[in-house]
Amino acid sequence: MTQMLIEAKGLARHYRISRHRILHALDGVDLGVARGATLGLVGESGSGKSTLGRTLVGLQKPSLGQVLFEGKDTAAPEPSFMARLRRERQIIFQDPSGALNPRMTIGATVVEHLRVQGWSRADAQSQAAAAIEQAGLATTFLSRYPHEISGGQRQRAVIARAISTDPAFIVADEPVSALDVSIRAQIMNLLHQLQRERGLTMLFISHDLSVVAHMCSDVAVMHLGRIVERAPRAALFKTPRHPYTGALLSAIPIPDPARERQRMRIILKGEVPNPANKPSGCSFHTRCPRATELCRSVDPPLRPIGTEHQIACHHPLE
Amino acid sequence: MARFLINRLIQSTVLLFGVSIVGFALMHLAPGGPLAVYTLNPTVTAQDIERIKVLFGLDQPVYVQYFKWAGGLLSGNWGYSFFGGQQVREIVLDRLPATFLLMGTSLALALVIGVAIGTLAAVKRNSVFDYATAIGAMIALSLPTFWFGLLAIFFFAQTLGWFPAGGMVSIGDSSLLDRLHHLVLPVVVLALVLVAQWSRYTRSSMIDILDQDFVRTARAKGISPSRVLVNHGLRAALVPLVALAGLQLPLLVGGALVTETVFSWPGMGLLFISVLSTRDYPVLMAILMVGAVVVVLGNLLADIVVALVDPRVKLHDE
Amino acid sequence: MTGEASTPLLKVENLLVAFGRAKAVDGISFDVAPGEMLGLVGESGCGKSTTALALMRLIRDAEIGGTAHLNGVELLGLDEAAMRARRGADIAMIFQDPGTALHPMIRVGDQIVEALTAHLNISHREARKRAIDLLRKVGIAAPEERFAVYPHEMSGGMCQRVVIAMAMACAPRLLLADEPTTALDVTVQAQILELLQGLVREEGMGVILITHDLGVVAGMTDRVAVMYAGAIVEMAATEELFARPLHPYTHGLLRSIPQLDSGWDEPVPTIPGSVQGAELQAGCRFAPRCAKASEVCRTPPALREIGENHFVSCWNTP
Amino acid sequence: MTSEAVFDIQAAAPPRRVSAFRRLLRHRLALLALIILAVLVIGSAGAPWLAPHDPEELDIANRYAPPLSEGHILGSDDLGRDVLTRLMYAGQISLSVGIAAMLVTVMVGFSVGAFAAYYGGWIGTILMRLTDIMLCFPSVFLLLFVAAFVTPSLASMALMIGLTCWMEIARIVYSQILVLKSADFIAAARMIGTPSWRIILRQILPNTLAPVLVAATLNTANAILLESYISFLGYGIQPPAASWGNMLTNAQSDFQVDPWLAVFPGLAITLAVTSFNFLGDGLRDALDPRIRDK
Repeated sequence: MTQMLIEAKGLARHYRISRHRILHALDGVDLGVARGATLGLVGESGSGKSTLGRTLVGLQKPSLGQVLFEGKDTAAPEPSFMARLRRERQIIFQDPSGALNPRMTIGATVVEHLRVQGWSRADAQSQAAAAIEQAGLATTFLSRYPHEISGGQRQRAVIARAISTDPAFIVADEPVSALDVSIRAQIMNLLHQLQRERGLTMLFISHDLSVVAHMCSDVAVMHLGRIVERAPRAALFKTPRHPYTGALLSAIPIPDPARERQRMRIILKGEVPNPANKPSGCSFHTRCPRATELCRSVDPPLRPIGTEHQIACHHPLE
Repeated sequence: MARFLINRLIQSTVLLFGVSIVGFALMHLAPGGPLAVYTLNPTVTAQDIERIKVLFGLDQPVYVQYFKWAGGLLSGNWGYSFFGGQQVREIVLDRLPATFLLMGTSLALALVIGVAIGTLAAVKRNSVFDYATAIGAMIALSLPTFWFGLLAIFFFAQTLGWFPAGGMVSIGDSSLLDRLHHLVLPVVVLALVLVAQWSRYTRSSMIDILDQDFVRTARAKGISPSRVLVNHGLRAALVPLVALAGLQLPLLVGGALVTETVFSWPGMGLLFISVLSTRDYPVLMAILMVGAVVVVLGNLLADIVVALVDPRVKLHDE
Repeated sequence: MTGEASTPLLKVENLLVAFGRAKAVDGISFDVAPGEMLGLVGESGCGKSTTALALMRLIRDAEIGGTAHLNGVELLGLDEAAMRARRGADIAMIFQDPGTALHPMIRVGDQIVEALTAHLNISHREARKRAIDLLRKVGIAAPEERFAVYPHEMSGGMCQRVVIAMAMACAPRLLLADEPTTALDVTVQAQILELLQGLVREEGMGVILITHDLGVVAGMTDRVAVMYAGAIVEMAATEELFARPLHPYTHGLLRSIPQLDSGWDEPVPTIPGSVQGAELQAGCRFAPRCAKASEVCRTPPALREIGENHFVSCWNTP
Repeated sequence: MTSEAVFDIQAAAPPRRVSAFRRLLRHRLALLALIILAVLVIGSAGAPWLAPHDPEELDIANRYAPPLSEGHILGSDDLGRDVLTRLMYAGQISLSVGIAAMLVTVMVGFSVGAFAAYYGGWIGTILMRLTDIMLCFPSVFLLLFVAAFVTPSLASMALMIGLTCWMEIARIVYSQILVLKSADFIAAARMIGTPSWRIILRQILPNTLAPVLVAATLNTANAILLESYISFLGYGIQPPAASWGNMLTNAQSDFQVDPWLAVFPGLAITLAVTSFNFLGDGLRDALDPRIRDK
């Protein structure tokens, strides 16, 4: 097993929303990302993918379990390890307008990001200019305010801030969902190029499987706070073994009329279950066409069924 | 629903408890303490002050005094006026109806006119009517109520003689007509400020509501504009408006006090002023507490009305 | 099902919508045959939603030009009362965000009854019965109970079904669907699209489906019109457009969509620049981003028919 | 000839950045308000040089002179003192009490709101509950209650008014900071270990100044009204010092003889308060980032 850059061990996160109702945002997640790899994380709203991303990068504390960075627990790091963690782990948010201080210019935002982590003023300014250019923005943008530039340009500024400290691990939390199709492609290419050039380890979170397919060599599917399937891209898209992954793939409309029209569709019945009252046993059984009594009572653990292919299902697809 | 009510009642009692503590602290913090009027009066000797202290139980530890005072407040024994020794409860409570009559009529009048103006201004946004009412409301808000009252008396009462210059009844004539005749000027003066506030509140919340998606959906259904405005617009605007009514109560009570002094309207406000110069503590404190209780009950009522009108509020019930 | 009926259900000619100097919709023309679903596709800000709102005459303070004949009746010329009689009866609309499209304080059933009684003079009891049938028709289980439920007690998918039921209440001839599934999870989107397709076929309605998702267009529509900065740049039968995109923008748009199962790890072809400031641009608005731009593009290109029923507005097409 | 060269329109053009101040001036009513306030401030601050007469100069011979009479543009009062001069000197007091009270409300309100919102926990709840309690007391009652026991002076008036009107700003600051705290850019700053003081100073403060500034302006208007009322009742500024409020007190008794004496002080108060209110509205639009560069 190659050395994992970042690992989640039995990670859980609960919120008490009323006297006897607890929301299980994360419900026991085991996940590792090897150095230099990109892992896609897909799932519908309420699956906990954002919570997992924010916990891995240290933005949120888990209720249970550990986050390991280079094998070391990040819960109570001593100062030098803490400083490295802050520099090495960065995040790109979904909504670019909420991720930038409206009263600071783009340049000031990146310089502030560096100054706080010990860069001198001069180094910070040159590093900021370099990062902005790396993100595909002209240096004239350093003096612009967020409301003066487009959504795509704002997202580039957020990326510039994230890569300015030359991090090893980046969580991209739905980085392109708020953008239009033509701009989305530009940002995806930028992230892809940065990932390859700098050997970044990246967790790419999205509800759009085709975007994830393009960016990530490895993909994990989440449902109600749990990872239900994980596999290399080719295996997951060609031969999905978990019924939920199968349903997700068949639900995505393909921009090709001929193929789209005669596809055999799996249309799930019922609504996306509410994470506040999780169904018993396998959380997908309420909508799963293959659900049996076993599924309703026993919660299937995540187990390997092939070299790098894991699923959590009693009756996997053939 | 019951749980919501109990919950809200507990909150109100805690609030009242807090109000009584602040009130009690105020009484004792005021320079010279509660016996200021005696200590400042040269003819009163030191022993007399000691005797009065014991008489009023001021020598006991603070918390004992507080509980005695608060207990008295609840049980109706509000102590005796320093001047004339009359039961404070009688003095204050027999002035209450006059204040409520003034406040009630002004509020009712202002609600109807203010909401109508505000709704019209929102519907006819940026029209001449909208600008005129906005500027008019702003000026009305800025008018010192007592000055406006003075001018009203001078103009309508003394010069034109249409209305009595003050008081609630003419001697020997207890007919309703006479009572109304006295009510006109004070209500107009107090209501002017309230109409201004209500038209501004209604306009801004109506503008927010009319831009909402569900109003557009209603119009897309082909419903008549008046039905859209009333059944959809006003109904949704009710919630913020009722909440604002609760917040506006302290201003209403304050405004009534000012109007009463100008029109010598025999309500709590006039009593407060006439007693203020003599520093008659028990009466002053009683009026302050009654004023605060009216506000707390007003807010409670507002919350209950909101809970009745807005189905989403009952959500916290389970 | 692309019945090339002689008289089109809807005929739009030179529709113009201008907010001051900026022309959100700059003179577009298209037809919709009875029972046909026309896709209106484009990125945000291209004017596709504005077009629908203009046809429903739901846009305030904007200058509207051109004509729109629905079954021979010119919608844009009707006075407000006559238009209101048609809104919901002949032409209906469903919106993007189900969470805000329904009135939060009115039961869902009553909101459907309102759509019925607005046009049909039937008794309340009869309207209530029809509303329950409509709820059943849009796939809501136990419609009698769900009739009395409030929108916040329903999931996004269920709310959208209610919005669809409301729009179908008076069996309109033309349905405008503005991004009906954009706000929904992909599995719920599949359910709603399947429902829409069934209803449209059953009722034989004409539909304008507005979306930015080319996969949805490929799966649902008979014909597609691609919009850019307020103008239709290309219009053709769906298979024809996806097979032989002629306009550089359509071509670029189709190529810049990440494929689910191909083109992994390769950079996604992009369209350089952004749409900002395009509507103030003389001549062809796509010119600043177009690789084939030349001097001739300074004069605005007209929509010309090249090939059977395939329209393009570009000077440099083959 | 690549397309960029022929039609390059966006990247190069620097944005047309309209400063908040110039946007404020475009708000006609706010402009009018600024002019009126300038006149009032110059009139009262510059009273020693600009005033036609000495404020204490008696002219018993032609007292109760009507406005526009010779020597007394706005007339003279019961002791023959020039009304315009007294108005200018009174302006010094009324305006300074108003502004000083506003400063007190901003300081107290801001610290309560900011501390409660940023540090939260039980301290935060207590502070906000205290705010709710204080809001229950009608501020006029409370103010009068305190004023009756304090020897009135400029400073004590400003302090009293300030200490009974800070709650509104506390609530505005509290809700604004709560919203900011959940914003992603604050999370990003916290994640890289930015110390709290730096987050407050560089990230939170700049984003709360606008709503506070608007509330402060509206608060000044309210403070002037309160001062004039307290002085009118005799618990505020004591004669011989003059404030617009206590000028009305004597004017009330001389109503029959010379009603004009009551008109001008009230008009001055209304002008000042309306101007501050219009200025507050103008500032709200000018500082609102959503409609910045229209």
